[in-house]
Amino acid sequence: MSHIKIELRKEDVDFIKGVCTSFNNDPQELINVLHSCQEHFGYLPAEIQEVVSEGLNVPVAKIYGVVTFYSFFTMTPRGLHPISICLGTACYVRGAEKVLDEFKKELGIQVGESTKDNKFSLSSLRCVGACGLAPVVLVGDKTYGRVAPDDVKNILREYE
Amino acid sequence: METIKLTIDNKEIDVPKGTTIQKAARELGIEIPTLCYMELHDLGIENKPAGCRICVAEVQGRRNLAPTCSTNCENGMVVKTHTPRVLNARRTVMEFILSDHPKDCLICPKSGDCELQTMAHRLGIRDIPGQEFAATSTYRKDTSPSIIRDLDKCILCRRCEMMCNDVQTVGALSAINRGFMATVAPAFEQNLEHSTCTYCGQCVAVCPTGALTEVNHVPSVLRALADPTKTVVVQTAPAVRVALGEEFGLAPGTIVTGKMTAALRALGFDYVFDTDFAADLTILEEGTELLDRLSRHLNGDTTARIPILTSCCPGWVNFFEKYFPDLKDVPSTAKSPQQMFGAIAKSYFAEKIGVNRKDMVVVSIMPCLAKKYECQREEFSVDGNPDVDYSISTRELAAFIKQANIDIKTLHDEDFDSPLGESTGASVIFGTTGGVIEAACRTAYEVYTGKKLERLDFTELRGMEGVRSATIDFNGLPVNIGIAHGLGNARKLLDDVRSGTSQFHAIEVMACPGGCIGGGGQPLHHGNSDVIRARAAALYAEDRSKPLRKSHENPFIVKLYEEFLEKPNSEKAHHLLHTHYFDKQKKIIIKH
Amino acid sequence: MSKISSLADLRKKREELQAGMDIRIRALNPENIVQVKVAMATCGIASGSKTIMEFFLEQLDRRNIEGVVTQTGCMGYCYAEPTIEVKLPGQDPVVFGFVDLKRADQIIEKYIKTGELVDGIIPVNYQTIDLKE
Amino acid sequence: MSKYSMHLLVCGGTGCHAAESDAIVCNLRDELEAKGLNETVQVILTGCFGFCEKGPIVKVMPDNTFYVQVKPEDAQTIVEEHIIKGRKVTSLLYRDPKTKEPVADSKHMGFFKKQMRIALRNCGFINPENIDEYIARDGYAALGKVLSEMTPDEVIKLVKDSGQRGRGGAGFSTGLKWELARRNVSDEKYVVCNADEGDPGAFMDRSVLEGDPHSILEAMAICGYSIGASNGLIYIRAEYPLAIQRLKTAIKQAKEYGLLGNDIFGTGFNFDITLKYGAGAFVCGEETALIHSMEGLRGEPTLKPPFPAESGYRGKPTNVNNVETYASIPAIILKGAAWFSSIGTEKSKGTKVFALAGKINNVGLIEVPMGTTLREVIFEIGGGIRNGKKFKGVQTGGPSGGCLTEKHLDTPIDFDNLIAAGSMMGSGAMIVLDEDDCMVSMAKYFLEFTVEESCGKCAPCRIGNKRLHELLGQICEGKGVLSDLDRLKNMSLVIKDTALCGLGQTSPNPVLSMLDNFRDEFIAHITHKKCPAGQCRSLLEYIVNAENCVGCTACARVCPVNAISGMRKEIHKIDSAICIKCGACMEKCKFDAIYIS
Repeated sequence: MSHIKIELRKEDVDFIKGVCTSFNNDPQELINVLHSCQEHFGYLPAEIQEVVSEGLNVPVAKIYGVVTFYSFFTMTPRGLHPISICLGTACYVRGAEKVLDEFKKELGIQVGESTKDNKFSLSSLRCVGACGLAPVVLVGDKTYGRVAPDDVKNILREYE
Repeated sequence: METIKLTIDNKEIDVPKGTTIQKAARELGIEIPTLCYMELHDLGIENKPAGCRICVAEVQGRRNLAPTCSTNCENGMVVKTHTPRVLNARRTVMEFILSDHPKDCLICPKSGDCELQTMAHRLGIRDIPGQEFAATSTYRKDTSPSIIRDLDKCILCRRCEMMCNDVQTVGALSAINRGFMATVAPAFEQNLEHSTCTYCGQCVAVCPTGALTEVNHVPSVLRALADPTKTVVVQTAPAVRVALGEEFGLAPGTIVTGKMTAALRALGFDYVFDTDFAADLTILEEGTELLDRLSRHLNGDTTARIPILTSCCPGWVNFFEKYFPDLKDVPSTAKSPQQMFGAIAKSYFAEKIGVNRKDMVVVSIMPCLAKKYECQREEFSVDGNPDVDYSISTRELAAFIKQANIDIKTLHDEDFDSPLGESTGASVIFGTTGGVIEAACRTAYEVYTGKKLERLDFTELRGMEGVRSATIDFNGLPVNIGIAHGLGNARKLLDDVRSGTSQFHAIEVMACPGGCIGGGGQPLHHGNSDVIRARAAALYAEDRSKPLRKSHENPFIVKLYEEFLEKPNSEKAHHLLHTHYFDKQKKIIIKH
Repeated sequence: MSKISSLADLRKKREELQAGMDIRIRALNPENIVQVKVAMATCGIASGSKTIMEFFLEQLDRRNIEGVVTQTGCMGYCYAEPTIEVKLPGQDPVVFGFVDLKRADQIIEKYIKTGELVDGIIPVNYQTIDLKE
Repeated sequence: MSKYSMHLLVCGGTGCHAAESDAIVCNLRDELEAKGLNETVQVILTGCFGFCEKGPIVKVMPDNTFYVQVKPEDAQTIVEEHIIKGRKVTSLLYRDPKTKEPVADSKHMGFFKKQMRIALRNCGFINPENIDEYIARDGYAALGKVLSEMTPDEVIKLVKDSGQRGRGGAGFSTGLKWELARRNVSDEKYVVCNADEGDPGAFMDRSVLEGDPHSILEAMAICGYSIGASNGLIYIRAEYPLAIQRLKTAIKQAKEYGLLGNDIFGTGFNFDITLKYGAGAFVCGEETALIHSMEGLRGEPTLKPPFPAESGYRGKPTNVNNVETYASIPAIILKGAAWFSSIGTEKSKGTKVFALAGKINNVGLIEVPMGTTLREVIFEIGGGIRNGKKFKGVQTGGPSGGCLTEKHLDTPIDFDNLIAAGSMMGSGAMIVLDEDDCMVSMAKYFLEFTVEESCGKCAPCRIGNKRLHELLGQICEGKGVLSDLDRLKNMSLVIKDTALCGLGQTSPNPVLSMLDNFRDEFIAHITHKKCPAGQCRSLLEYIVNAENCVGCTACARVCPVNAISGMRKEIHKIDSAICIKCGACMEKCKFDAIYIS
């Protein structure tokens, strides 16, 4: 990545600084701060990390180190309808991988990518704890249980 | 202190409580191999992530193998360091590490001085099973003005990260990613150039592999030497002469000034000069500035910023420009000796020998990697022609000498050329922590008091503690001196200056632990701080051996002022020998 | 919400609150307590079974008898409504017909408390009411 | 006396929640209101019943009727039939997988018969968002007892005597752990609840937090009193929004009652609890990594000692226990050490919660006394293998554990027996595998998980596991050689022996146990280039059934690599050397003429 220009709108800077203040600008609250920021912005681009760095007085390299460590944090915006396929063991043994393959095929994207129109993005996750419904697919906040590869087209159709 | 009794490889030993197995074994002459562990005892620096798992040993009653670098001895412990289980584990782990490491040792800059290579050899690895199917973690290469990062070669010992964060508090590097793709990088994997890196080079100094190396300027220097139209002038920093010998098998602290001079001449440099000359000049400029600011301050002039901070260390200058830009009027405006030398060489000396500055190439031999960046700073050039063209490190010089089939050990000592090769003992000790301020005191005392200084050795300013202070009696005027080496220590003093609580009149800062002798361009200490100590001792010995030990007594400096500069801090001196600083802190731009 | 400022406070509070959970707590081990099922189909309700059910709910509690009162569908004795089934721990269920408040009181006092049979018993001609649709 | 004569408990655990339990509650309430029964019948959204396989669940109290796979539109039937007419709705009753007969109530369900619920005592029984229901179930009585009647040392002794061992995986004595934290003198100490359940296929912690959050708060306060801490932290996965919300509610209610905060029960004891969020890193289940994560750092483990009991969160003595461990504490305090230690086996006391999943009929959450056999768990409680398939193995302990087989079915489950059998308790996930599961692929699946979740700090885990995964991949693709088996074993043993933390030290367990128990399957992949379970795609062979093939050429046209040859109206042939096993031909064929060998 080349040089990053840190350009943000004032209200965004104020928001991030406000989050930091609400956690007493305590560097140990970094992960909670990042959660709040991701919840608000949807992702954690470099600019946001720079402001957090200033707010908590933590080197931005360390923040980047934390962001890239935890799979929950993302630096790329997700699609309008983020699709997550549970690959926990229960879902795996009930064929989640085939469901994932079907989504990849239908959307023409890989895990971690978004469709060109940014409508869908695809990710895998480990166990949402709904093992009784395995295999489980989440689209946004909506949960689909006992999904078979054949259901994939219908699920996607709901969002057209 | 409580004593612990244990058995290692069937030998009994008593050690103080808190001793690690590795250290206890060393006492018994058992050297347990390790890759990630590193300790610079005298400097209080220790790196023990317990990540490489090479130093494992069997401890009776323990389920798994113990990493000896970070497992403390316990009473009655029975340790075995070379059972088949241990040896097999060590070899297998080493095979893992090597399976994710490039095999281009032939052209790796670290070849021959690489801890990983040495370890592979020591463990007798001849084959890496399954290599044909093994994926390797690869990253983008990054070349900055001083440092090259080739993280494919990173073994995640985390030494660089520890140096950059815990010791230097620069925070340019952090471990990033997770698992197989974990490595150490600046934020957003940007180039170092765009990070908060100060180019202090301490990451390079501790890197066990070729992941972090200096930018190699030897080929450029070679081209200049080969160009008959160029007059190539070389200057050598004081710390180089007490470390260069190590690259040729001499004991740390061996002084090789004369042999180095001979070698440089043999390499074809037209003039072999000494940065020490410029160090003496620095003392006059900086000392005068100190006295000026101090007396104005004492006379109640509130515009006179006190304390004055030394400015000869380029890593340190980068540090305050990036972290303390609000204090940029506090350091002395004097250029570093390297740049003073370049400025004088390409003006006074070029004139003297009748060479156009464009046809003169100034090369510096430095213990430092930040110097590479410093000489490329725009403000240190005239019409695009830099005052110092190339800066090469002690290590690069050694490699250059080896390339030229020169056996430094059999060379006869030679002297520097005149006039820019003459120096005093004061300039020699620039190379160690406390040296600059000691040299400054020798001159400032005599200038301020008008009296002859009886005791030249300010031992109270010497030592290896990270932050030191002393009060020097300037004939009734107590001058409070602060010294910090290592940027983390400097930060502490800077924080006090920023908050207005600093009691010091003058502060010396060196970016590298130990000062220039511990610089990022020096022969690698491989975690042995005795090396740094020996280099410091050698500098003080060289100082003592000099007939002249105060900068203002250097006759060629006196002559330089007479012929060219008039007097310290004159307008001309200001033009050539002083600089200004920039606010390089990252700023958040508000979008409208 | 008032604070609970001592262990005694908590105990008092628990006593108060437990009543609301009784139905569930007792259902944990139904075999150990008295189970009363009231037929509450149309015919039952028409003949006043609702009142009977409320009576049992209230009186078992008031008379400190651990029991559960549930409703069930038509038992098939429409001629004898309201009908109830009472199952004492470890015993087979007994069905009573024509239960009015007076008989209900007797059922509690005699059959439930002492096991003594009272009038109105209907011979059981079915196996279990549980699985009947 | 409550005016309600009937309670309808609706499961509000994540599994059922996802399947619209909210809508069911709404519809039930609307129905009741319409029928004028809202004064007599109360609808309560509870935590998980454990029977996730058939969720959403509605349980009718007091008769214990257990309705499964209830849809919101079933609300009307339930109210009209069961409540008004008193007739059970047979179509919604659970059916015994063997007899196919409907089961009248939960008391008669095999799933619940062998269970003994201590940690889960309130899950699926109380409304987790109502502190009063918890208090009614003796909630906070243990805390009250401890604060009013016991010294910290007495509490620790009681917990020690109970024999409870940590439920997070390693099985360290809870009482001893508390004692260590108590012994370290400090101005500040911390009680941490590890709720970073990351084990794929484990959801017991989530269920407890969702179903009975107050039990955790109470236990943490008890621990705080015992070790001398006044601050508690719950480190919880951000992926558990429902558990987070219920915990927040619970903390708020407990504070309002003064059961958290200052001067609890008027005894001068202060205790507060705050939430810290995980962010998706399995390794943070390791306590030192967890502490670093709570401190805003990368969740990398560090070497122990120092143990958190000496130097933990913010460098202070810290006690870390997992959710399930805490959940049993109030019951242990109230019922006594002897009661708890009378349950279980000699060295593993009490009960253990397991998450049953995989190829089993009754997926769900169960709690059984230690010492229950795998056979009881899988075939009685779990209802046996799905679709009448053959049992092959059960992976216990998640990616850190091993796979147990037929021969282990009668082993009583406890910490030590599982380890002796080459697996481990772990957090309690049990994934049941049947004849269709390829064990080489399973080992590869678990390693893939470890590779993704390795923090990367130590070389054996960072690189070694990657190599293991690659080698298993080679075998699955039919590129293995026999000597690979020795390499797998050596690498696995060295990784176990040298890795820094529990994640790395246990990551090769699936490989080792699969090698031990299913060596033949590895050899089949290597020597015969066959996957006995038919899972490994590269080893499949697509073959044309000459009897069915009519020579329509449809398959040849759809083949992306032109591996199918044959003239029109002639029998086609698939060249295995070219075939990429995409399956397109089989999908296309209308005559069932292509099969997989």
